Amino acid sequence: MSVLADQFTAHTFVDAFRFIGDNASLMLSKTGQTCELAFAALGIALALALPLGLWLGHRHRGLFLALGVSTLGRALPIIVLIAFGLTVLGVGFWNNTAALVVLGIPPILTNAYFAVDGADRDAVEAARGMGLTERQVLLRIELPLGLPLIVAGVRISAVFVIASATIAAIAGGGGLGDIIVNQASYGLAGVIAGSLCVSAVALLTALALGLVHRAVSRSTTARA
Amino acid sequence: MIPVLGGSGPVIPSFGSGSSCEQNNGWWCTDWLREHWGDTLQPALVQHIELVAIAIAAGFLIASVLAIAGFRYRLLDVPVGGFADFLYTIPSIALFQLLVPFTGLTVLTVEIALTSYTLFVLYRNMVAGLRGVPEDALEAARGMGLTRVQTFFRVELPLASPAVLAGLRIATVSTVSIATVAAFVVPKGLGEPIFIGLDQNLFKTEILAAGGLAILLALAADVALAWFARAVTPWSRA
Amino acid sequence: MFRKHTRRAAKAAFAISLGVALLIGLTAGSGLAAAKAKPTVVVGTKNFTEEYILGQLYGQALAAKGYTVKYAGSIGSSELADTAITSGKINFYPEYTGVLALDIAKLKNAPKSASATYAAAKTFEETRKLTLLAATPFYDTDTVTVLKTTADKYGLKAIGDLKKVPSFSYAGFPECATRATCLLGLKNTYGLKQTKFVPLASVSVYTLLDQGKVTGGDGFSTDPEQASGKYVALADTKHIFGFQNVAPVLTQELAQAGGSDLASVVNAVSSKLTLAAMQAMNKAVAVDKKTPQAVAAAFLKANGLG
Amino acid sequence: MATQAAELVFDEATKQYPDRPEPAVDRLSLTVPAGEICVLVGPSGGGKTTALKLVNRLIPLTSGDIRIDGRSINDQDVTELRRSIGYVIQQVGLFPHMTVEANIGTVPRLYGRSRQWIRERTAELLELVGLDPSYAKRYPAQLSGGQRQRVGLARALAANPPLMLMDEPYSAIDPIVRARLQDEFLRLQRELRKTVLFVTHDIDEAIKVGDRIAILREGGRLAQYDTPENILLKPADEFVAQFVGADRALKALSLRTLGQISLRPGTWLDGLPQIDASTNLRDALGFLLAGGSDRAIVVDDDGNPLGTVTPEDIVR
Repeated sequence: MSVLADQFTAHTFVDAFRFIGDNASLMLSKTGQTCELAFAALGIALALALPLGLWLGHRHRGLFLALGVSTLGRALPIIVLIAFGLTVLGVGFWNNTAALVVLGIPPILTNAYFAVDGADRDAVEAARGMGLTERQVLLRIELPLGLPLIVAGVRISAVFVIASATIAAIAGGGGLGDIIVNQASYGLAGVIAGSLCVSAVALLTALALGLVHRAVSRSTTARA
Repeated sequence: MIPVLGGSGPVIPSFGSGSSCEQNNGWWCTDWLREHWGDTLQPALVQHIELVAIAIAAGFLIASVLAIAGFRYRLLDVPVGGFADFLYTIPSIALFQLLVPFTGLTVLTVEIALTSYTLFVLYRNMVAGLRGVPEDALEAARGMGLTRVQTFFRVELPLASPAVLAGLRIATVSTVSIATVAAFVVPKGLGEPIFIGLDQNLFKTEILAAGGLAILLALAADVALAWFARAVTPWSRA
Repeated sequence: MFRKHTRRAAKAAFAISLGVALLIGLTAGSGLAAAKAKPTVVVGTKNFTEEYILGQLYGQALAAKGYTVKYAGSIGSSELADTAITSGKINFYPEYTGVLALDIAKLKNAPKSASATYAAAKTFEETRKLTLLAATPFYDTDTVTVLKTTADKYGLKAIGDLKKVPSFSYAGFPECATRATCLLGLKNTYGLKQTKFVPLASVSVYTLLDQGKVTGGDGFSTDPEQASGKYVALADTKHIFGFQNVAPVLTQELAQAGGSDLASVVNAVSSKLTLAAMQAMNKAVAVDKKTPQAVAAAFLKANGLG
Repeated sequence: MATQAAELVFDEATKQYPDRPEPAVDRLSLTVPAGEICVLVGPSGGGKTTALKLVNRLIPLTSGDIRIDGRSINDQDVTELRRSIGYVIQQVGLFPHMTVEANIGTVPRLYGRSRQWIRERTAELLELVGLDPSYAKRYPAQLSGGQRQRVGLARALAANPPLMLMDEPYSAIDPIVRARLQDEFLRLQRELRKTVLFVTHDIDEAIKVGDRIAILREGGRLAQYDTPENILLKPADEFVAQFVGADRALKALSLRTLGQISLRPGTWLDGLPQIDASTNLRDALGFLLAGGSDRAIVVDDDGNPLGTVTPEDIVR
């Protein structure tokens, strides 16, 4: 059913940008809500997954967990998580945040694990030989060496969480998803405008973390 | 004025009552599963597999062409890889909507979006696989008089295949998952029963059954591809 | 190569013979209305349970009488369904007369009766190469639904009483936000300016009411939940929700092609759709988890329409 | 196995990279007679590997010519040329995704040889390089470094090429295994009599392996091309003398065995140590000096005394 294809004219995207201009405060507040939801979830996921991944990687344990979590993370559909959260946590911010946290954890955990697990064993052994404690080995040697991979994991997670935050609108999650699912009220131009804003948020976040990734990659290569 | 519709009143038949589990929105109503496997879950599963299979096949084809180009001509790698990364970054629901003006609320819209998502992983893994072929093997191949084409098919391609297959696994699992969102655009796949379950005051059995099927499908595809990869790359086990 | 040629030749021959047959058929049938081929009906529906059932009822009844029926599936809001039919993607869908008059035609003065609403909707549609068939006996209006406990606590009987609720939040379909028969009516007609709206794309409003996340929700009078005693529908004393009988909207092209035969098949179905019948069918789907297809088939069979 | 060998001629062969002032190989002219091992040796930057890769056109010539059995390499199809030359490199370059048999069969398969032929040839070659034929079905990852190098040699020999190029084949292998591989290679060469161009940076390896040694100096110029003996005993210039080392006289001793020098007629004396006639002079000297004896009895393979030897006899 190609209902909307006929509405398309060359002006659709122009209209979308006009829509953003005409509804600047609405777009701003919806974008803000999306960011709030996504970044809260990302922060919680980071706080949970990073220490666990680093610790497991440092002990070279839990390979199966790290691999399993990453596959399971990819396999879990966001709408199933949100629907499940709805039945357990009810509608609202926390349901959506919890769903997004679950989605955000795997890439961070897996990459942190492999970053530390794969850190140059010679360097680690040298550090131990020089009398560094395990904690110091992890924080001063393995963490800096693995930083590029860790940042790459955060980047994947961030993109994933922002994309999913939009879908949270089906469960009253607010944000730009509200506009995207409501063509009746906002029109095609509004839907496209909302989609453009979400994409912009995701792209900017990815870009920023990409720059961080480049910076830390360069510093570790320079060090090595 | 409203036309008067005469005649006798309707006969309201018994539609059969749902089990108490169904009526009370239970977590796992086996009666429902038994009754609706054939008319709801099974067709949705088949549609889901179709959606994913087409997207993966198309993505694999496109990524292969791009990867060979990006591998041969390094200049292409940055823009092509960057574009695939860019596509991957656009949230799925946004990409669906952005495509609607061009392709409408059709399966095509869904397939284009799903295919776009596979490109990033497939392309990166293919290029990394080809680049990761050991230099000494290539030098030996050249020194032994293998032509470029022979070197590609006999040495580079097989040696890249573990990375390519790993990418295929990741892409397939992700696509099975993302395809549930396709029900926003077309009433197809395992997303559809989930949306219906949400609409019916959160009918848990339907949501869990369809969602569980999606997860199982993803994991089954992962295991099958892992098994396939082991079978076709016996040397990597050595 | 040889094989390919033969197959192509065979195809061409088949196409020509088909063309000749059609030509003969057309010439022969031109004088006989009875022999006229029945038109294809492309049925669309909006995106909720009652519409799914209605789509199946009309579609199956037509198919039983020899019409070719294609189901375009769930299209979405009225606004999208309207786009679909005006652009020719579908040529038949069940719609609520009040929605047509107030939300699609956007009439300034709401019609004061069911028949006035029907007339206004039909007049409007006929300006756009569309038309309506007869309306159903049942009507299904939006209702402001609250939990019975909430109603008891604040002493709510009518929508106007909601001013007594300190912070009133209201859940509904996303398009409710911009509809006169929904949020705009609450704000403008009832003066509930401070209403906090929670748009729900897929989740039932009853879920939110149950979870205490909103005070009120946009329910339908035919929803089976309405009969459970757990909820109270507040009286719409200012009639913002209008008169919402269902009437099939179809293109004039389809109406002419189908003629009185098509109209009689559709009207026969509509005439049986009383409030009791519709509530029973909604319950069978929403509560007893039967499929809309099965429920529609059972109903048509029981009434000799299938 | 039919043996065949080709004569290899470098004729003013030059390689000049556009972005460098000095040529990598500068007017290199030398002839490797059919069936001989020529070792290219020299300091890094001497263009040894470049000179070797000019032969199979992995690096194209800038000027001059290289001829194999009188035929210029530029007159031949490049893939045909490469398939007709055995090529062994330091990192071996076995294809990790192929079994040993498939690796060895790579070029024969391109020539359309049957599976059966390849299987038999693999067994034959594995035996030749000192590996059990049961290794045919293994993957490279299941082999040790020395085993891989043996398979690499077998692969290079698979199509029975008249010319072999060996680019530092044993550099990455530990000294004990390296010595064994060198010995095996020399044994093989006695049997096969291929023409071999062998690159190494190790002068001891060059002396041990080469029938002739070409010493290249920086800038890819030939410093001396001669037999190991002449290189050691009559270095052409100061550069060569320095490169072969101050102990060159001592190294030269390793080129001859006790059986090759005149011994003192054997006055039979009890209690003198015995030494094999096949021992090279350098080792014999070390044996005498370390044993604290000024004389030893030289015996042949069957233990029959041939005569006696003193340190003076050796260094004379």
